[in-house]
Formats: sequence, structure tokens, C-alpha cells
Amino acid sequence: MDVLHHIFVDPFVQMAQAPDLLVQTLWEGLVGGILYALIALGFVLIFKASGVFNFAQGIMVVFAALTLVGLHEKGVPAYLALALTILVMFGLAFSVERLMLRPLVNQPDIILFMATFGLTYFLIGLGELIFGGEPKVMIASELGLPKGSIDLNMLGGFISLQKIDIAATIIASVMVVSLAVFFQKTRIGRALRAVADSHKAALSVGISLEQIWVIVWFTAGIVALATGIMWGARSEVSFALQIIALKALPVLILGGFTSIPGAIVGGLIIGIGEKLGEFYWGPLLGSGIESWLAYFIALLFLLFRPQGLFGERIIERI
Amino acid sequence: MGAHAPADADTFPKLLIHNARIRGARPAIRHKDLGIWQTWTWAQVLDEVRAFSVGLEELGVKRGDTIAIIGSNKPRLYWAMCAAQAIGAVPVPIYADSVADEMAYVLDHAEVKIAIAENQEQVDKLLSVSDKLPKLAHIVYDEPRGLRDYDHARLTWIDQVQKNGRDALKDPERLRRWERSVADTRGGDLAIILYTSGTTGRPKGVMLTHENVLISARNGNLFDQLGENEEVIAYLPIAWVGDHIFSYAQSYVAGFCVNCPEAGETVVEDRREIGTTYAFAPPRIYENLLTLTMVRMEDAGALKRRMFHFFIDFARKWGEKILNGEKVPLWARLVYKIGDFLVYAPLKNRFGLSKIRVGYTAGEAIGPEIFRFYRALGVNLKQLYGQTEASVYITAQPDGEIYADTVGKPNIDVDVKIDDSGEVLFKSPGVFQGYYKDPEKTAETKTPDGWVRTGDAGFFDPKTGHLKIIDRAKDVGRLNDGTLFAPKYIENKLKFYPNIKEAVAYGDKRDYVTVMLNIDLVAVGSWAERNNIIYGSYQELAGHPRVYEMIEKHVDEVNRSLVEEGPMAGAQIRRFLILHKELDADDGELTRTQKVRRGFIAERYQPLVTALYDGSKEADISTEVTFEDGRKGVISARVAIRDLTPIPVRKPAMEKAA
Amino acid sequence: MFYREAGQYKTSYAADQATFPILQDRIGIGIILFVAAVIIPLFGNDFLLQAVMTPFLVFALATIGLNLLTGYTGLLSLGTGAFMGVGAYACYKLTTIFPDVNIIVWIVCSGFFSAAVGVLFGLPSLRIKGFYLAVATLAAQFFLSWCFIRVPWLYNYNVSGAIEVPQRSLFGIPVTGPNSAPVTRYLIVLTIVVVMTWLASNLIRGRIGRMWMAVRDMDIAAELIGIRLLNTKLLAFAVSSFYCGVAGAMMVFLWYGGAEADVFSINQSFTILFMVIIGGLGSLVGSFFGAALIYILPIILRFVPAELGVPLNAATVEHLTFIIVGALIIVFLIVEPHGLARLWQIAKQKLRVWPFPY
Amino acid sequence: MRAPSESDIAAGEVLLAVENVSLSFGGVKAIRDVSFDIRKGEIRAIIGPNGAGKTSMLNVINGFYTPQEGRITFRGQTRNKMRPHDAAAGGIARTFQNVALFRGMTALDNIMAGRSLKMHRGLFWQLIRFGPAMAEEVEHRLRVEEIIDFLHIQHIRKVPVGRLPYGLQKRVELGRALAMEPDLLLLDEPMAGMNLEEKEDMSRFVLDVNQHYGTTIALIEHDMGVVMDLSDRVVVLDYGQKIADGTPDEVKKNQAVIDAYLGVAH
Repeated sequence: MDVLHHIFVDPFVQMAQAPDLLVQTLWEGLVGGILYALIALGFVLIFKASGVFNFAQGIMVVFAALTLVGLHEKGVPAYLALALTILVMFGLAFSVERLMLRPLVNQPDIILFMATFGLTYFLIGLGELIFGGEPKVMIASELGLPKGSIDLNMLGGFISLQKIDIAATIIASVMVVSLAVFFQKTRIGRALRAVADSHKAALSVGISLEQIWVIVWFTAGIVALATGIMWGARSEVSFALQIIALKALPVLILGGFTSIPGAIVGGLIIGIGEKLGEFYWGPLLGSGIESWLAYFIALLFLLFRPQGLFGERIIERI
Repeated sequence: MGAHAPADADTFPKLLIHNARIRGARPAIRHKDLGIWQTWTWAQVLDEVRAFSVGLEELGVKRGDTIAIIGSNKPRLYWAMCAAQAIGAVPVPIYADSVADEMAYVLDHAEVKIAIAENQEQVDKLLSVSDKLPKLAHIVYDEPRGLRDYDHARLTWIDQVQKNGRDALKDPERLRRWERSVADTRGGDLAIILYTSGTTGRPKGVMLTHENVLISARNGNLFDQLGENEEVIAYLPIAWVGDHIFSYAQSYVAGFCVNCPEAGETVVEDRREIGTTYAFAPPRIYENLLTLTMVRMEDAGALKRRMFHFFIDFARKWGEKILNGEKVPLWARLVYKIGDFLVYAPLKNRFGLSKIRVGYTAGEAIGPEIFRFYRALGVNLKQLYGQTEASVYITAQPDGEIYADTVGKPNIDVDVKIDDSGEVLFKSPGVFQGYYKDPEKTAETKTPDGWVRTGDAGFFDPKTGHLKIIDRAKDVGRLNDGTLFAPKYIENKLKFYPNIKEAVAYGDKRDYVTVMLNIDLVAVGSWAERNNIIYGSYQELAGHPRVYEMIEKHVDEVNRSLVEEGPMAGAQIRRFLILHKELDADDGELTRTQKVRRGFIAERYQPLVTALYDGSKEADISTEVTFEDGRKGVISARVAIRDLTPIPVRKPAMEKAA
Repeated sequence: MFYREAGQYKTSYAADQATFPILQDRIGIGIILFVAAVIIPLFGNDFLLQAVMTPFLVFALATIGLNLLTGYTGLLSLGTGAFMGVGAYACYKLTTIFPDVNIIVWIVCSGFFSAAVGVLFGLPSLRIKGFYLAVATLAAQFFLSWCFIRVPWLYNYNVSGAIEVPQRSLFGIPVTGPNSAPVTRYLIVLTIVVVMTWLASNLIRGRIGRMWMAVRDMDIAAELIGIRLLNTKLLAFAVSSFYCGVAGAMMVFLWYGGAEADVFSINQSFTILFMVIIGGLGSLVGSFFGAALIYILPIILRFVPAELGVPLNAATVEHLTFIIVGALIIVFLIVEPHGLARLWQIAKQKLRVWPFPY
Repeated sequence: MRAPSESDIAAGEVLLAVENVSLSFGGVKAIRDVSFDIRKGEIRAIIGPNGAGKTSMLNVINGFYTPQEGRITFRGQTRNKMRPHDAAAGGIARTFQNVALFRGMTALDNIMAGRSLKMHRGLFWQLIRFGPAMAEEVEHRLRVEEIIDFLHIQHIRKVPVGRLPYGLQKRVELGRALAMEPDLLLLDEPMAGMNLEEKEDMSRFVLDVNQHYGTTIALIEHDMGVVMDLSDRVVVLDYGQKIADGTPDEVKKNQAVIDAYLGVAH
């Protein structure tokens, strides 16, 4: 009885008693969720256009951030380093298309999936070899990102909002909107959407499949860079981030592999859910349930709605 | 050789009982069936044969009846022979690929009462001609597939026959009666009638007694020291005397195991699995194997190919000497050892000849290149000369006396002589009793004092004492200028090229020699692929100018070798053409043993023969062909004819004198 | 080249379906076993036994375990490390609670615990497959990793938070703990790996193996020939996890001599998965190749350049290993998706048909 | 030469009855209110233009799809929901329009897999593969070898099916279905994509299966010649509805059938 009480009653009592803490937790969850959503967005872009489940998206985030910081460390001015990093991400997209995707075209999805494992390891090794394995500090201020926090006095307590988090929220929103515009309004965007439906349709738009792949991987690289900057500014830049980046997977399961809104909503659900879980239920189990809660949420979800929130139902045919 | 049968076991069924007694647990016959080698020991074979035999009696078979056996090499068909012989009936094996009419002729001529057929295909053939065969009372079949709903009034499954036999044998008296009937068989009794397809005319039934076959088999075993440990694979037609001796008689006499392959397509694989120790094949088989080898090696990497050719060339130079036990320098032996590890032994392994002790080629002349190739690898390949009328053995090459161009010395107990016209005659324990119901032909072949005419022309090589066969006695002719013309001799020289599958030479009573050729689709096809020559059909490939060019070179080389051999120099090939279709036994162009029927072909391709001699550059021809499913059709083509520049005859004697 | 198959005919299905139907293969495996069981223990130094052979065999067993699931049944798992951990912790608890029972019994029995956990986390495979299932196994990985840290009972409340392997003896000879000889531990590992490899090879050639492969190659057709997908997949999870569990227990008890939760992290899962991919999906012999290549590569990177006069520091070796392994994965997936095992098979086939090219 | 005569079939016991079955995917009606029966020992053809719902019908019969309406009675037992593996256990086997073999396995293993249901030795015996497990393996191998012999595929026994030409793959797939020793064999376009000779072979095999093993066969086929030669009775579907049912001769003369085929380009 006691246990049930701890699970089903106590946490809610706490929430009601300290609404400021609840709002603070929700905010933290929201920001975490936005970052998950950004990584998931990169996945979705690539999955939609090329059917590749890009396991390396998380690593691309770290790799981009690491490149940026690493270049700056080597004496490159911040904005030039940013430009160079974008160039590097383009180079990466180009190489991936040339060296990995093109030779693997028409292979089963699972093979491509596993190839991205290889890409993950390759990028980890390369990044560490060039920039060293120790954690680094993001050059947030050099890039003009705000610092410090805003403390709001409300709900009978203080709610502390990091400025960088606010910036992240804004940048993420801008990015999602501009991607939406890009997909809806530009020729290339339309081609990308077409390729998601049928490869032939894309060809009829006059863009080759190879070009499309480079473009989506590059776009995903930009998204990764933005994510990396935000995330790096909140904590630090290291390959440990890779483990956290894996949380984009449960996000995708919730949101569906092909849906951009799904990725956003899924990211927020996971972000908020895991923060709430950790804060209110975590102490029951010993702390740190954050590390797996997201996966369990996704797993439960999978059992009841395998196609995700926004995914389409697949009818199996024989 | 204590294991050899005693003298009183003078018939097949007696030998079977003898084998079951002294080596009952040893394997007698294997059949790759349902994926594995099903094995029967001698004791089990006796049991099967006895049941079969009594079952046949139950069907009404009596002493002296003839029983046709139609099908491929299957244990139960071999058992059928012995089962019939045990009750004094005479088996008549028939070529499985005979068309219904050919079959009907033999069945009618042999007055067959019961036919044992392998499967539905053979049963269908028999049923289609059954109204012409009033004497055929019953058909027994081996494989029941597809036959379930046939009218079984005159049709029985072997299993049923054997079951009837086993039921009857429950009566001990019946068993004794069967044993008595076996004891009553005599060596001098008619054991089998083998119909020879012959190059001309109707098939003739060669009658052989138990003694004919068994003494020949025994002598053959002695000649090569074959014992009970041999493994042979039975894949040649059971109606052919060769198979009858090698896969049946010699096995019964020596007690060795016979292996029946799973299917036609798997013979090579099956041979490899078994690893035969004693093999027999017409030259064609060895030729195909070599062609396939060379074609495949063309696809190998450059390094491997060069290594292969280096060692093969090395083997050609030294291998035979090593095999013959001649003196060979140590370094050559060492290199040969390396070659053996890298090439020869693996190659023999692929051929399934790793364990071969004795291999024979016979039936036709083998290309010296092919012959030497196998010997160079260390395969003890030998030549043999034989006939159905002799229960195979006339001459064979003893170990250590192997020549590519001879057929060996007279076998044990065989006398051979050459008459004035050059025809080879022999006398042996294997001499047949006569042609069934054909005393006239018998008299033509057998002289009153017991010699048999072989119909082949030959001579004893003074240097080696071996017999050499030139050609069929009646085929050796002369050109108008009196030059000796031995068509087969020329044809064989041509056929020794892997690209040439068949050759038909003309020249008798003509001014010069011409040939019609068939290309080998495998060899030339692969050559064409390598040279980017596109073709849609055999006909297209055969008519391709570049193929003509290549073949012309071969023909030219043959001319050169003829020139070098002196007496045949005048019989150089002046013109040739490549036929638009493959010569086919179904069209009557080849015999069932795949020999060309020169006269028939000359008639069938009359316009081409005329064109060969009237100087035309090409000729039209249309021929009727029989497709595999029995349908008939006509194919027509325009065939090109090429001329060759004759090679001037040098005067070697003059040069030597000079 | 070495094959002489002429004369090797089979007269029974049992012979035809033997593990090594070809005589030359039987000779080859005999030589390998002789070298592994006699020559290496006699002449190998502690480094070879302790740091090369033992780990290689442990990884090989884990790779076989994952291969049974991923290579044979087509179910991708990213939780191998955790399943190995379950085996290790189970073994630790068992030998703590029942110290008198032979440790080798517990090493093998610990497999049952990981099998049970494997089945539990395999349950979602009824409804989900492919990437989705991979995510489900990630849940197992992170949850179990968390357990290994947060449940102190599992590591006997040691202050270090790690397993400390106690000394256990077999016939009076110490087999675990600091006093055990590397050669003893190597021989135990070898025995367990050889026996379990043999059992696995039996399994995959029989009914169950065929059912697994049927599910892998075409699950719909498999169901239509009467195969119950869930049971078959769960069995694959169970057997696979059993193998991983035993490998995990051996890793801690017979190799490391102690371990923290970190050993069984997601990175371990990836290492094993890479061994499977590079070795060859759906091949037992490939599991050995994959384990050898990925485990031995860093050793080579550490020693060969040093011998050549360009010593690499440990971090560089690790980074280079990541780069090379990552690149190898991609290269293999492009050039030979069936991994080293297929190359081996091709080489063997070439030797069998030698001198012919096919 | 066909085993049972027409009158036998007409009088034959009903093996499977399809009653008023309707099936739809989302809004698309694949099958509308179709009823027919399959009698023991007959060869029943299901024909119709492309998209007529033939394959869907087979999928309903072997439990892959569950119809929204209607009943299926197989061997006297009525059910409206059944998992495919239950159908397999109940004696229904099938082949697919696009060969659905286990590509990574040899022909032998594919057919052996067809016997999974008939083999019972559990994990322990499978692991040691000795004694009873080996005996069971051998027993079933023998049955499989008989099928291999029956289908004349001895020479490809140990070849991975992915490497086989299409015609042989179809044969192996038939072998796998036969290995289940089904009472009812569903063949989805067994001769699709074959040349004339392969078609003749396959027709022969279908007839032999029907005759030799006494298996009831329902087949979908496009080649009208084949259908007319092989089948005892024909049911014709068009746009998911049954438009004719009867002997090949009756169906051939049916106006609705002629219209359906003329209306659709073939």
C-alpha cells in the first residue's frame, strides 16, 4: 500500500504543493526536449529522403560542435570557424553520399542502418584523433550567445531560466519554421518531399538522387551543428554527448520516423516526461532513471502504436 | 587372388550365391538415391535377386524366355539380369534412349515376353508400340511415379514382383526349387543377348553364354589385377557390352562394388564422391573433360593460368616417363612433385580420378594429346580394343607398354590374326555363339574354323608388337589417283581439336579429300564470348566468318601433320565446310554410341557434298530434324565452303640423304 | 588445393549432415584444437594467454551469442553488453550465496539468468522489428546498466561499486581470483567456448536453426509454414542471451578478475555487434574471425608501430581503432556484407575447386 | 489420365467452404460477398483479371487476412479468425506469386524447414543433435529427399536458393509446401514468369501432386490453357466479386467471364 501511495499519490501532492518547482522542471524538460527534437529532426530529414536510419546523427552533433570549438582553439576566429565548420559538414555530407550511400544503394535498410554505426565509430575516432578526447567548452559568448539567467519570481518561488535555453528555444523554432518553408516553398524542398514518396518522382523534378542525398545530409549536418552549439553551451562538448544523443531514438519512435512535427512533439514529450519522472518518481528507485526512462516510454508506446504518433500505418502485403 | 570364384561357379546366379557366401557383408552395389549412397551387400543382393527371380516366375517366366531390360544404370535393373538368368531366362538389355520404333524392332525380334522398364517414360514407349508386340505379355517397372493410374492388368511394380516372390519363398520347397534351378544353369547356357546398334542396317542380337562373358571378365580381372576392393561407377548404357562386362560381369567375378549415379546430370559429381579405382569410358568422355578443363582455366586469373599451363606442359614432358617408371632426373621428379601438389592431384580430385588404378578408353581412337594429358597427370589410362562379339576383350595395353596410337596386345587366351585384306580376326573364349535368329550374318562374321571377322583394318606394329587399327575395313578407300584414303584417320585427327566436335571426311573414288565439320558449342562458345562475338544460335555461330578462320587454321595444321606422316600426304583436305546443325543420333546421323554414319550423312546432305566437289563457295541445304520432344521440323541454311592451299610434299628421304 | 574429396561418399544421412563432412576439414579442426589446447598452454607466455587468447575466446562466445540472434534470426540487438552483465552479476551473486558450489557450474548457470532477462526484453519483438527492435534493446541496455550501478545488492555493497572476484578452486587448483594461473583460466575458457560452439553448431543445423533462418529470411513465409514467430524469436533471445551471459561471467571471472558496471555499457554492445558484422552475419566461424580482428587490431596498433620505431600513445591507438573499425564496417557492408566468414568461404571454395576458378 | 472423374468431384466431400466473405482495406473493397467451396481431391482454379482479389482470397483462406464478414469452414470447422501458423498446422500450405523462399538457405534446408511443424525434439536434443534428435532429423530428411526426387531437383539440393534460376526456385517452393503434407495446397500463379517448357514441367508436377499425394489444390493462374487443362472446377472473380463458378467448359462459355476478360486489357 505504501508503495502504491508513493507512486500514485505523493508525486502529485508534491507538484501541487510546489508549483514553482513543477514549472521549473517542466521548463528544463522542455529545453531538453527541444534538443532531443533537434537531433530527431536530423534523423527525420535523412530518413524521409533516403530511407536511411542515420544512427550517426547524434555523433554528427558532437562532431560539428567539436570541429567548431577545435578550430577556434587552433586560433580561427569564431565566425570564420563557424563558416569552416559548415563547410566541413558539407564535405561530410558529400563524402557520405559518395563513399557510403552510393555503393550501398538498393541494399536492405538494415544494412544501411548498420553502416551508419560504422560511420558513428569513424567520426568518433576521427574527431578525437584530430581534436583530442577531453571535454571542451563551447565558444558560446564568442558566437554572441547570451549568458546568465533570468529569475522569475512567481508561484510562490523562483523560477530560473537560463538565457541560453531561451536562445535555444528560439533558434530551434526558427530552424523548424525555416525548414518547413524550405520544404513547402522551394523547388529543392519539393523535390525532397517527392523523393520521400517515390524516387522516380524526384527524378522528374530534375534533381538527381545523389544531389538530393548530399542536400539532406548537409541539411542534417547544419541542424546537427546548431544542436551542437546549443547543447555545448549548456554543458560541454564531449563524446559523452553521444549517449544522450541516442535518446533521439525513443523520440523518433514516439513521433514516427517520417514526421517533422512528430519529431518536435516526441522530443517535448520525452524531454518533459523524463524530467518529471526523474524529479518526482526517481527518488523512489534511486536516482538516475533518466538514463532509461525515455526508452521505456518509447517501448510502451511501441507496443500500442508501432507506427508512432504521426507515422502512417503499414499494411503488410504478400 | 584367393578370393576369386571357384571354377564350378560358372554362371552369374551361381557366382552371386558364391559371393553372398564368402563376402556377404561386403558392398556389392551402391546407388545414390535420396541424397545418399544406398548400399546393398552381396548377401542383400542375393536376397533381392532371389525374390525378384521367383517373382518373375510367378509372372509366368519360363526357362528360355527372353526378358527386355530398358533403362539407365539402376541396381534393380542389374538385379533383373541375374534374376532372369537364375531361372534360365535370357535378359535382353535395351538402350534407354531408343525411340519406340527401334525398341519395338528389338523386342519383336528377340520375342520378348516380359519387359522391365525403368520409369513412366519407358513404359509409355512400350505401351505406344504394344499392339505390334503380341508376345509381350507383361511390363514390370521400377519407378512408380506417374504410373499409379495406369491399367495394371499387364503392368506390375518391381516391389510387387519381389513381394510375390518373397511370399512364394515362404514355402521352403519353393526356395529349394529356386536353388535347384540355379544349380541347373550351365556355363554353356545362353546368358544374354546384346543388340548392337551397328553403323548400318538393323541391330543384330549377339548371343553370349555365361562362359563367354565370365571367362572374358575373369581374364580381364587377371590382366589388371582387379580385386574385390575396386570401385566402379556404372553410367554407360546397360545394353552396351562394355557396361555389361565392367559393371556386371567383372563385379560378379571379382566381387567389387558397382556404383549407380543419382541422375544423368550428377555423374561427374557422383564419380568424384565415390572416387572410382577402375574406370572405363569412350574417348568422348575424356575429351569433354579436357575441353571443359581448358575452357574453365581460361576464366582463371592470369597467374593461376600461367602456373597451370607451366605444370601441365611440364607434366606432358616428364609425367608419362615417371608413370612408366623410366629413368627421370631428380630435379624433374621434384618439380613434378610440386606440380602434383599444385595442379595434378587437385585436378584428378576434381575429375574424381584421385584413386584411379586403371582407366580404359575404347570404342574409338583417342586423340594422342588427350591420352597423353591424362597419363601425364599420373592417371593410368590405357587403350583397349574390343567388340560385343568378343565379350569385349580382344587386345589391351599391359601396364608399362602404353602408346597413344596402338590398342595393345592380345588379351589372355585371345588369338589375333590379320588376313590378306588387312582385316583383323580373333579367336577367344569370349567368342559369341551367333547372331540371334540370323545364321546368315553369323556365317559372314564367323569363319568355320572359329575365327571372327572384326570388320576393322589394322596391322601389328613391328616395333612394339601392338595392334594398330586404321579404320573400318570397308571404309578404307582410295582417291582417284590411287592415294590411300582412311576417312576415320583424318576425322580423328580433326576431332582432336577441342573446337571440333565431329568431322565427316569424303574422298573415296574422288579427286581429293573434303570434310564437313561440327564445332563444339562449349569450346567455341566460350571462345566467342572471350572475343566478343555475338551469336544467337548454334547455326549462327557455326556460320560466323571468324569461326571459319579459326577452324581453317586447325584444318591446315592437320594437313601439315598428314604431310609429315608420308603415306597419307596425298590425302590432304582441300575443302571444308561447317555444318549448320549438330549431328544427332535422333536424326540417325550418329549411331547410339555416337559414331558418325558417313553414308547416311552423305545422302542427307547431298547438296553439300556436291558443292564440296563442284567448286561452289556456298551451298543451300534444308534438313528435317527431330526435336527432343519428338516433334519434327525443317531447318534450312546457306553454308559457306572454304578452300585450303595444299601443303607441298617435302621429300624427307632426299633431305636425309643430303 | 588441399582438398581430396574423391572417395568421400556418404552412405547415411547422419554422415551427410555431420559437422565437418569433409575429411580435410576434420583434420584441420583437429590441428586447430591441438594447437589451442596443447601447444598454446605449453609454449604461450602469460601475455598471450591472459591478454590475447582468453579475451579473444570470451569475445568470440559473446559474438556467437549475438550472431545467433542477429545473424541467424535477423533480430538486431544493441543490448548485448547488458546481457553479458546480467551473466556476470548473476554469477557473482550465485557464488556469493553458494560459495561451495563449483564456480564453473555457476558460470554456466548464470547464462540462465541472462536468458530469462533476454526473453523479457525480447517480448516486444512480437510486434516490432528492425530499427524499432533495436531501440527496444537499447531500453534493456540502459535499464540494466542503471541497475548495475544503482542496485548495490548486485555488487555486494562493495564500496568500489565493482565486482571483486573471490578465489575459487577446482580440484584444489585456484581457477578464479588473483592467485589463479592464466593457463588454468585459459583452459577453462577454451573448454567452455569449444563445447558451446559445438552446441551452437548443432542447434543451427537442426530444426530450430532452420526456423530461425526462416524467420530471418522471410517472416511471413515462415509463419505460413507453421512457425510461431513469437516463440521462435523468444527462443532466439533466450539462447543468444544465454551465450552472452556465460561470456559476461567468463569475462569477469576468468579474464578481468573484477569489473565495474562500465564494462557492460552500450559500447560493449557495439563492440560485439561490430564483431558480428565484420566476422559475418550468420556464421559461427565468422564470429571467431570478427572477435579476433576487432580485439586484436588495437594490440597490433600498439605493438607493431612501436616495433617499427613510431610508438603510438594509448589514446591514439584507441582513436585509430575507432577509425579503422568504423571504416571496416562500412567497407565490409559495401564489399562483402557477409563479412570475413564469406571471404573464408570463398577461399575454401576456391581451394575445393582448385585449380579451376569455379 | 486424371485420377478422379468429373462425377467423383461433383459428389466429393467439401474440404473448404467460403461463405459470404468480404474483405476491405481501409475503404478499398478487395473481396465482396464471395462464396464457393473446394472439394476433397480436386484441382480448383481461381481466375480473374488483375486486381480481381484472387491473392487476397488465398490470404483469407490461410489466415493471413481476417475478413470483415463471412465464414470459412475447413474440414468441417468454421472459423472467422485464424493465425497463419494455425492454418499451417491445420493442413493448409501455399506458394507465393513472387517466390517467397528463405534465400539464405539451401534448397534442402528450405524444404526441411517445411517440416518444422512435424518435428518435435526440443532444445536439449537439438543442442546435442544425437540419438533421438538425429533419428528425427534423418527420418524427415528421408521424406524431404523423396520430395526432392519427386521434383527432380537432386542436382541443386545443396545450392543456396538465392542462386537458383527462377523456375527452379518455384519448384523448391512447391517442395517446401509439399513437405508440410498439406490437405489443401494453395498455389498463387505457380507458372508465372516461366517459359513453355518450365510451364509444362510445373503442370506435370501439379497433376502428379494431386494424383500421387491426393492433395487438394487451389490455384491462381493467368494462363488460360493451363487452367483449362489442369483444373476440375473454376471460380472466376472480377472486382472482388464472384462472376462464375463451374467446370472449365462451362466457365469458358459464360458471358460474364468473356466480358470481364474482354473489358480488361491482357
